[in-house]
Formats: sequence, C-alpha cells, structure tokens
Amino acid sequence: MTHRSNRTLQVAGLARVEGEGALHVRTVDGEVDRVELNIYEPPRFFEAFLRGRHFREPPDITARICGICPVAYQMSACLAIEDACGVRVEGPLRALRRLLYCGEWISSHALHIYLLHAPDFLGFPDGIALAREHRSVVERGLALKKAGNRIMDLVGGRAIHPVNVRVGGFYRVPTTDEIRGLTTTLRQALHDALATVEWVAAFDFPELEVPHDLMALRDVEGYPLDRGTPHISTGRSFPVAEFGDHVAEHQVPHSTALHARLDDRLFLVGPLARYSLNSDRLSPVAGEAASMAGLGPVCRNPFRSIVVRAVEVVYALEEALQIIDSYERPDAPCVEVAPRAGFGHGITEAPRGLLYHRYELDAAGRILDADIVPPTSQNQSAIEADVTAVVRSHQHLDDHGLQSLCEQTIRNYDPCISCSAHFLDLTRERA
Amino acid sequence: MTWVPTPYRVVARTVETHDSATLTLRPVAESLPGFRPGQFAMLYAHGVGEVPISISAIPGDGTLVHTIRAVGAVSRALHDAEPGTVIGARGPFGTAWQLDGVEDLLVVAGGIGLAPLRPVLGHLSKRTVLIAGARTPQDLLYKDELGQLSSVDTVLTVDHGDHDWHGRVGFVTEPLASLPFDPERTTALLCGPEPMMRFCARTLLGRGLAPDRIQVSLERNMQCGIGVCGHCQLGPLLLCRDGPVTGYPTARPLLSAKEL
Amino acid sequence: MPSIAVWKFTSCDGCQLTLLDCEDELLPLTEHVRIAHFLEVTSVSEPGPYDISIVEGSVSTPEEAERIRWIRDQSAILVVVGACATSGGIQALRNFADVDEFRSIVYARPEHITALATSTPISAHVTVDHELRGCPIDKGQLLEVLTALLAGRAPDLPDTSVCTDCKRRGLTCVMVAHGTPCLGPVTHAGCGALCPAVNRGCYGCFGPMNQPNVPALVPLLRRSGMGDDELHLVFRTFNANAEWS
Amino acid sequence: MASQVFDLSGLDALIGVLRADGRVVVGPLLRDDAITLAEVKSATDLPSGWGVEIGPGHYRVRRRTDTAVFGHSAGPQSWKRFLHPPHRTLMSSDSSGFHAVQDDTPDYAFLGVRACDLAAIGKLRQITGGRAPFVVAAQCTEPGEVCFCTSMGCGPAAGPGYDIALTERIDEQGQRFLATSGTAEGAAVLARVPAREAVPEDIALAEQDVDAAARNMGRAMPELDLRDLLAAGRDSAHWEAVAERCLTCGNCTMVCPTCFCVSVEDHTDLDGNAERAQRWASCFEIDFSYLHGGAVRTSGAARYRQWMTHKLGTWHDQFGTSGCVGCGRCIAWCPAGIDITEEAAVLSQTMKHGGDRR
Ligand SMILES: Cc1cc2nc3c(=O)[nH]c(=O)nc-3n(C[C@H](O)[C@H](O)[C@H](O)COP(=O)(O)OP(=O)(O)OC[C@H]3O[C@@H](n4cnc5c(N)ncnc54)[C@H](O)[C@@H]3O)c2cc1C
Ligand code: SF4
Ligand code: SF4
Ligand code: SF4
Repeated sequence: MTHRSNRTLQVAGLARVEGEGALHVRTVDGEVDRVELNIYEPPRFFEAFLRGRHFREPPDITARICGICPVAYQMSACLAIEDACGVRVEGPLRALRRLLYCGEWISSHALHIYLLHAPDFLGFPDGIALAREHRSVVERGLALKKAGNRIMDLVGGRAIHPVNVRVGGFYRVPTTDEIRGLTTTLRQALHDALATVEWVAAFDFPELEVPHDLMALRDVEGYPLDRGTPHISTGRSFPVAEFGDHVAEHQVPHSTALHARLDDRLFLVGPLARYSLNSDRLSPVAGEAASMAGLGPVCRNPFRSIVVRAVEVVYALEEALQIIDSYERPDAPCVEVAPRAGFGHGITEAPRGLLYHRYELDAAGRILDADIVPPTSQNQSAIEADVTAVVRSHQHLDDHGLQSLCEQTIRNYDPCISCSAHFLDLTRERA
Repeated sequence: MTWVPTPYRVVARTVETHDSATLTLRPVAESLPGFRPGQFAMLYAHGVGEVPISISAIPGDGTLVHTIRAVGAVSRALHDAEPGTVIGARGPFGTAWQLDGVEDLLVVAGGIGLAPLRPVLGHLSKRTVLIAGARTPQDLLYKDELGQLSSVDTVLTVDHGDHDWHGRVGFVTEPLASLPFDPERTTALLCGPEPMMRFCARTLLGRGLAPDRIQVSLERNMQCGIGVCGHCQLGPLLLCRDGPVTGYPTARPLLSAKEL
Repeated sequence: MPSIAVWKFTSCDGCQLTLLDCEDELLPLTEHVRIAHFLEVTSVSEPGPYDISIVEGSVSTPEEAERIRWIRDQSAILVVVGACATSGGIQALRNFADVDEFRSIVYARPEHITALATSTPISAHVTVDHELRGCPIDKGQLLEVLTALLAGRAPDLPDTSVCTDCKRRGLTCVMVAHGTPCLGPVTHAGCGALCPAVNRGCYGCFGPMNQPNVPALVPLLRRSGMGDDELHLVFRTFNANAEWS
Repeated sequence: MASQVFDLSGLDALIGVLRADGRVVVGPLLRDDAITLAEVKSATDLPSGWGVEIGPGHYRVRRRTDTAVFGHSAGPQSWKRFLHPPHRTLMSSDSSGFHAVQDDTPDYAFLGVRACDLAAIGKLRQITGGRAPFVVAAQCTEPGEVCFCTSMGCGPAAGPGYDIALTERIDEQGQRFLATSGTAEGAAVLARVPAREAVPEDIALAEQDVDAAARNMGRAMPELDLRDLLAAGRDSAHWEAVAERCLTCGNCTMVCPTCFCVSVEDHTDLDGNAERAQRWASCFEIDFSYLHGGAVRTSGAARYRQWMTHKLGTWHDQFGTSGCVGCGRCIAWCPAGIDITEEAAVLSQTMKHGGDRR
C-alpha cells in the first residue's frame, strides 16, 4: 500500500509566478481525483472597457493587462488595429518593433530563468537566497535582464508600459547613434546568455513528455516573434483571422481565468511549442547553443523549458544585434493609419506564448468589440494535466516534496496570472 | 557662499518638553563666527536634511545652543541627537534683535518662539517683562529657568490648562492688554505664530506704542540661508537675509496680505 | 534588519516588477532589508508584523477590502505604489458603469466570481504613509522612498506638474512647439517627462498634480485638435477615479 | 575697441579658436523642431536659414529666405541651463565628515547670446555667482513677436558684459559678421580669427540694423513704474482673473533666464552616504512655500502674483534691478499663452479704475 493514499495538497499562494493563484490537488486511493489551478486574481474587465474607446488607445490600455509583457500586448494590439485599417508596417519600423520585442523577451526570460525558475532546480526558496551562494551567477542574470530593459527604455521610452509605441509605429524613432549605443551592452549580454544556456543545461530535469498539441507562430523567415501564422504540431495551420474558430475559451468554476481548447483538444503555447515548431529557424549561434545544450529539434519536456528560454535569449540578442547593425533611422516615426469599419486580428509571440487580439471598429475608429486571448489561459488546461501527470508518477514523494514538484511544474510555464485574469468579458457573461 | 556645514558635536542635550529639546554643540575643529540674538543657523542632520534653527543661548565659549521642536523628519532627527552625535552647522544668518538704545523691554513669545528670544532675557540690565504663551502647561519652554531670572518679570499663560496648572489661561494678548508699560520707553520683541504677532502688535499699537518700537521675527520656508534658494521671500524681503527680525513698519503690510 | 513585505491587490504586476527592475540595487538592498513576504519573488513568507509594507493594486473584491485592513495592522509603514493603489487604476473605469447593470452582469454566476462594483484606492480603506504615483511607478522614485525610509528622512516626491521635469530635462514643449495635446501641465511629476521625450503628449499616467487647473487646460487641448470624445477619454483612463478637478 | 568683419568661415574659425583654448562652445542648434542650446563644434552646426514664428503659447521653426545663423529669437532654453544647471550636487556627507563637491563646470564660451540674455546672465550671476563664461553676443537685428527688451532697457544692442559682440548682416555683399571686442580677452581671441578691418560703413550699417530692431519690438511693457504698480496691486482682483487661465505648471519660471529658485533635497544610498543637491524650483509649486502645517501660497492667484511681482517688482528691492529682461520666453512657452506685458497692462488699468479687492 502506498503511504497516504488519500491526500490533499493546498498551495494557497503560488510563489514566484506573476500574479496570484492557488493550487488544489486531491488524491483518493492513490488516484488523482482533482487538480485545480485556481486563479483568484480579481477580474479586470478589459474587453468591456475597450468598448467605445478610440482605436489608437489599445496599445496603451492593453499594455496594462500585464506589467511583465506589455510589449506583447502593444504589438498584438497594433497588428490587430492595423489589420482592421488595412495597413502593414514594414521595413525599418517593423525592425524597430522586433528590436523592442527582443528587449522584452530578454528581460522577461532572464527574470524567469534566474529569479523564478532556477531556484527550483537548485533547491533555494528564491533568487536572493541563490545569490547568497552564487552571487556572480545571479548578477549575470540581472545584467542580462538589464540589457533587455535598456532596449525597451531606448526604443519604447520605458521598460514597463512603454510610452513610445503607437498604432502605425512609434512617436519618435531613435537616432542611429542612440541605437548603436546599445551594441557593447548587447555583445556582453550575448556572452552572458551563452553562459546561461550552459548553466541551465546542466540542471537535473525530471522525466515528463507532454502529449498535448503544440501551437506557435511560424513566419516566412526567422524565429517567430512579432508576427506569423499559427501552426500546430499536428502539421495543420490556419490564418490568424480564424483563431477564434479554433481556440475556444470557456469558464471553469474554480478560476477567474478562462480555459481555452484548440479544436476541443488540450494544447500548449509558449517556448516549448515555439521551439519545437521553429528550431530550424534559430540563428546560427542560438542553434548551436541549443544542440550543445542537448535540445533536439523538438522538446516536449516542460522542465526543460528553462533551457529553451535560455536559447531564446541568445536568439533575441543575436537578432537585436543584427537589427542594430543594419539600422537606419526611418524618415517618419510611423505610418499614417486612418480608421475604417471592420474587424482586425493580431497575433504575436509573447514570451509565454501566443497572444491574440481581435477588434471590431466602426468607421470613426470607435471600438465596438474586443477580444483578447492571452497565453496563460491557453495553457491552463495543459498545466493542470501536467500537474496530474506529475502527481501520478511521484506518489512516493512526501507532501512537501510533491508540493514543491507541483509548484515547479506550474512554474515551467512561467504562467502570467495577471494577464490571464484580464477577461471575463461582460457581454459574454451576459449571454 | 558655502554649502558645506561645519561639524559640531552635541555635548549636552536637555529635554525641555515632550517634543522639544535643547542641544549644546561644540565645534569639532573650526568654529563659526559669533551669533547675535535673533540670528539663526542652518543645522544639518546627516542624511536627513538641513533646517533653520535660531540660536537660543549665547554662552560665549564657542558653543552653539539651540532648542528644537520635533515637527517633521529633520527637526525630529536634530531633536533626537544624543551627546556625541556630529551635526553640521552653517551661519550665522539673518538679522538680530535691535537692542541698541533700548530702555524698557517687553518680550512676547508664543510656543517655540521663545527660543530665539531667550538670549535676550537676562542679558540686559534693562527692565524686562516677558509674556510667554503655550498651548498647554506641558508645552511651556524653560519653565524652571525663567523663574530664576530676577531681572525679568515673567507672565506665563496657556491656551488650555489642566488640574496642575494654577497660572493664567488664555492668549498672550490678554495680559498684554492690561500690562502697565511706558510707550515712550518700551521696545517690544515678538516671536510666535503670525496671527499671534499680528494681534499682539495691534494691541500694543492700540496702547500707544509706536510701530517702530515693535520688532517681530518672521518665518518662511528656508533651504539655503544665503539668499539663493528663493523660498524665503516675503514680498520685498528675502527673510534669510533681510529677516527674520524686522521692524513692524516693514512687517505690517506684509503680514496683512493674504498668502504672501 | 528592517523587514519588508510586498503585497499585490488588483493590478498588472508592473509596479512590483519595478522593484526587480532595480537590477543594480536589488542584491545590495537585500543586505539592508529582509524580504519577509513577496510572493512574486520568494516562497518564503514570514508572519507579521512588518516594518515596511509595499502595496500594489486596487481594492476590487470583498476579500481585498478585508486583507488591506489586516496588512495595515501588521505594518509600521505602508507605502502604496502605482495608479491602481493610489487611484483605483484602469479597472476603476467600472466605477463609471451603470452599477445595477454591472452587478447583474458580474454576479450572474456569483459562486464563481466575486468583484466589488468599484475599484478603489488603498487610501479609501486605510491610512497610507507614502504614495508613489504612476502606471507604472518610476524606479528612481521607488528607490528614493526605500532609501529615505531606511535613512529616516522624508522622501523627495514632488507633487507639481510634469512640465517642471520636462523643462529641467531641457526638452522642448510638444504643445507649444509642435501643437501636440499634452496633459503635462496638470499631471503629477515623477516620470521624468517620458512622453515629451519621445515627442508625445503626456497622457496623465501619474494622475493629477496637486491642485490641477484642468478647466484651463481643456481649451488648449481643444486648440491642439482634441475633440469632445477624446477629451472625455483622456481623463478617463489610467487614473479615471482620481480628482482631476 | 577695434572692429573687424568676417564671413561664415571666420565664424567657424572663431569657434575653432575658442575650442582650441579648451572651451566648450555652446550655441544655437536645431533639434526637435526648436532652436535649442547645445555644444557646437563648427559653424555648420548652427541653424543656418532657420527662423521662428512665435506668439503667446506658440512657437514654430520656419525656413528663412536667407542663410542667417542668428536669425531667430529666444528659444525654449536659456543660458541658465549652463550657468545654473537644473540639478547640482552641493555637498556630501559620510562617516568621515562633510565634503565640498568638485566643481566640474567646463570652461564655457557662449555663442550667439542676445542682448536680453546677456543682461539675464548678469542678473543671474549676481545671485548665483560662479565662474564667468566667455560671451560672444549676437546683437539683435530682428526681434520676435514676443520680444520687449527695449522696454526693459536690455536690448536690442548688447550691453556690457560681452567679450565679443557680433552683428550679422546679409545683403548683396553676402553674409558677414561685424565683430567688436568688449574685453581684452575678447580682443585676444579676435586677433586669432582671420578677418578684414571694419570700415565705418560696416559699423554704420550694424548700428542702423540694431536701431531698426529697437523700433520693431513685438511687445512693450506699459510705461510706468512697475515696482510701484505691483506693490500697489497686491490685493487686486486681477490675480483671480489670471488664476483662472494659469495652469500653475511652472513653465514660465523654468524658461525664464533669470528665475534662480532652487529646492534642496537630500539623497542617501544604502551604505549610509548622503548628498545634498539642488534642483530648479518654481514659485508655482505648492510646496515651494511650505511651512510646517501647510503651504503659505496655495491659491493659483497668490502663486501667479508672487511670480510676476517678484520679476517686475520686488526683485528691485532684493537685488537693485528688475528681474525681467524682456526676452519673451515666459509668453511663448506658457502653454496658456499668458502674457506678462498684457497682464501688467491690465493690472494697471484695473488699478486706475479702483480695482482693489479690499
Ligand atoms: C529663521 C527661523 C528660525 C527657526 N528657529 C527655530 C528654532 O529655534 N527651533 C525650532 O524648533 N524651530 C525653528 N524654526 C522652524 C524650523 O525650521 C522648522 O520646524 C523645520 O524647518 C521643520 O522641518 P522638518 O523637516 O522637521 O518638518 P516638515 O514640516 O516636514 O518640513 C519639511 C521642510 O519644509 C521646510 N520647513 C518646514 N517648516 C519650516 C519653517 N517653519 N521654517 C522654515 N522652513 C520650514 C523645511 O525645508 C523642512 O525640511 C525656525 C524657522 C525659521 C525660518
Ligand atoms: S519674465 Fe519672461 S520676458 Fe522677462 S526675462 Fe523672464 S522669461 Fe523673459
Ligand atoms: S519668480 Fe518665482 S521662481 Fe522666479 S525667481 Fe522669483 S520666486 Fe523664484
Ligand atoms: S503663467 Fe503660464 S507658464 Fe506660468 S505657471 Fe501659469 S500657465 Fe504655467
């Protein structure tokens, strides 16, 4: 008989995740009876507020859904509105957007790797305790994060909720000198990023292969970041405008976050999906780092997502350096965007995975309807499935050990709970 | 024009009331030039800030004596400074009480306003009357010391008494209204809240004292002491330079203007 | 070592993240304060009381209204950070919705979702010692408050217009020189004039300055091309619930 | 003093000489659609052919029909930025004591200082002290729409205090500068600049241009004793009227070349080291007049009154001169377009009609 065949694990406040959530696990007779990732983050009704607002406002307003990945919100919002207005932002302005996005990836991933996730693998309660024994390692992580923030400060005007992003481009574009001024910092950061890959690749990873479908963007060239078409590991893909036909959100009793399903199946977005569908698209140095770290063309072990993140940081830095090298200050900081009636869709790859925005505008540019599907709500069911699998295969652990492992499993996804609680769409509730 | 304070060490600290204490400061090395009654120093508490504080006694041995009421962060830090603490001082700044040719002296103080007037008391062989007011008996400064000044007739009054208080209750204007004095020989020195000084001056003028026989000490925000920060303007005056002590003819129109 | 606790209410996490964005100061700071509670960063959670509590987010659920009282009780100094905590944040837009309709919508499934009809600042519930404005707060101001509290001095947090910072930075006024509508003249300083620095008009994310003269600004905004609609929206965004006039 | 004439290459040579002597040359530079002040390394950095269109609360750069480099009036910044920087550390304090800070102000040469600003530099330095900059003045031949230096006795001809004064002229004979030295140091610098000797006609033309400018001022102060006006107008109801329009944003004080007020703040680091630093302050800030318990000047009316009264009135009491030089910056850069000359005029009118609010 396994000891304690009936047990309940309760984590009232999940630590080292962005936003607030809890975990309830119950096993009965050794069988997992219930796993609930309970998101009690209060709802903030963003889609409801967006109705009636002006079409230039979503980049600023939706950024406030999440302080961890505001650029992702701004980028998806801009794409969706530009789509509605029949505009595409190309050339140097798009390159600048990509650069800004690289900044967010670097900063967000460095934060997650060093302060939130690595302590799990090394047995520390937090990054600060980790720093007490490995000061220079944590300092390296903070330096990486700072490099990402420097990009956001320069291109976005502010690292959190950037002020310089607008529909059509930017308010002010940096001068060539300002942009080139980043080079030294980013070169050093690239060095640190490679050291990071090496560091995390040596961690011990519990065995777990997720069976879910993986979904990520794929673009005509490059690793997906600021645009692309949704692709699924089954080989299928669909146009951005059909996102709503495939991904459906539904409310579950235990959470203020909506759960999403892809064609009624469990699925996963984020680094694992992105990597597995695009590992052929990594830049040379990042590709090499990936194989040195032992990542194959596909990676389905969520615990290894920390390695994928580290590789993505390398990619983002290489990409940023490349953009900086070929930067020439655009003549105008943005392209003109005139409102028109219709729908627009926008998807980009937030650090945590696909972020979808859809807007309906009237001819005067007033928003009639808005829909936002953030990565965490797409991943929620998969996270619960993972926790179930982990509990099932680690019954031998004591409560404390099992609980830590469950928490780590959740942290594998770097779930951003603040953003997952954006929704509770007023009309939808009414319906 | 220096912003660098001169280090002084607290050598004695006397608790005066529940929120006020008197510090005696001895120079660590160099000392500042001598102060005259009515002038002030900018006292600096390390890392907390610098504020204007009047000189409240002039022992003549190179020490500085200040009485400080704790009302905010800086005054709290100074007030709390234990013996041994090093404090920065700059000064002397501002104008002094004009005592040349003074015959009878009438000193009226409200609250901490007694501190800058203390150096005047007992240092003159003139006939001196002191009227000092405070909110409660617990707020009265230098109570024991005042009783020992034989050359000073002291009248104490409080806004709110308690069962241990057998003295006067009421504003300083009340004893002032009935006090016998010779308007031809008397000089009045006033220091306290602005409304108090206005009412006292009005009472004195009403009793025949000429405006130029009244001196007041005025207060405005001060951040430099050397006339460069601009905060201490009161109409035409830069109070750190043209004040704090001014004659009533100058002060009168300024005190009567709203929000000047 | 003084203990410090960081708490989250209804918010986006951005203000807490600002603390982690102090990349150079974070580790030195942990040598001078003990992080006793900070869910986003550590699994360690010590019981109270705490010397300093930093609170992010607004009060938007009954549970939060209760929790903030407990935190106040446990904290010697309470610092509230960001537009959510100081004015109710963007989620306070609900305060302007039809409350009855709103209730029926929100409580359609009361067993799942509880939310108050309003999103309110922390100061509407308990007394606060220091307020940091901004959506998000400024990193320099956060460090200023922390170093000031550790040194026992009053933090330097001017409550004047953004213009004063703009001019100190030597930026050119976007309203006067470019005709761009700007809320700088009525908005609380603290960001360092970020928007004018990118040729954009300030959109008020630090909320109103002390005694803003909004009626005097409105005709100027109109002159710069803002219509009634935009005028209405621009004051109803990140600090909708604040006292603009 | 002897005068000489040179063209743009001579001006470039002048900049070169000043730089060769180790000075940081600061002059007008077009940036973000405004003529700002920044380091200039050669004459090509100057805003050749750029002029401005200015009004209350309004400023636009515009193309000129010629290539004048000093053909613009006062911009958003003044020399105050360099002589009295917006932020300055005053002293530091640590366990070893109190320390003065190293003055790292560069050796400045200001290029293109208008008469009004030259006067302002004098008034500012009277209060703040500090090292004198090397001044290359540019006499004003084309005042802007908000200028009134003539009323204030500060221009358009450069008053005392310059090392070199330039007068720019563009006609059939091309673009040239008449340069006159005002100090021995100025003369020594000029001696190293290739130029031709000025002939009487050069000087006559320059005088004629500057005289014409004096008659072309965009604005004027009412002709009366401003100091008396403001002292008498302390309780005027007019202040309330201005307060309705005034944003109390403080822009006027920040752009004014003589407003010198600063607030002093303390900063500490985690290791217990402290610094005191000053930053530009404004009498429009409510905290400016804070006394324990609350600010003295809380109403917008009282704060506007303070600013204008100080500029035009009590500055005389405090420093023996007016605080205003008539550069017009406060008019242009006030978002609300509040015009100090007009407010003075209206105040004097209300005073005449007995507009005393008591
Ligand atoms: C000429 C003069 C002499 C003074 N003499 C004494 C004295 O002998 N004993 C005494 O206890 N107090 C005296 N004061 C008052 C004392 O300066 C203030 O109580 C003190 O500045 C309060 O500072 P704080 O930081 O503790 O308080 P807060 O109220 O928090 O003040 C914040 C800041 O505002 C400014 N400020 C506030 N109140 C005043 C004020 N009354 N005057 C000037 N600046 C102010 C200071 O810069 C101060 O740091 C004098 C003031 C002046 C002008
Ligand atoms: S008051 Fe106005 S016109 Fe006069 S010097 Fe100052 S900015 Fe120039
Ligand atoms: S006008 Fe105001 S800011 Fe300017 S010097 Fe006078 S008091 Fe200072
Ligand atoms: S006068 Fe103009 S610039 Fe000055 S504070 Fe008032 S609105 Fe601002």
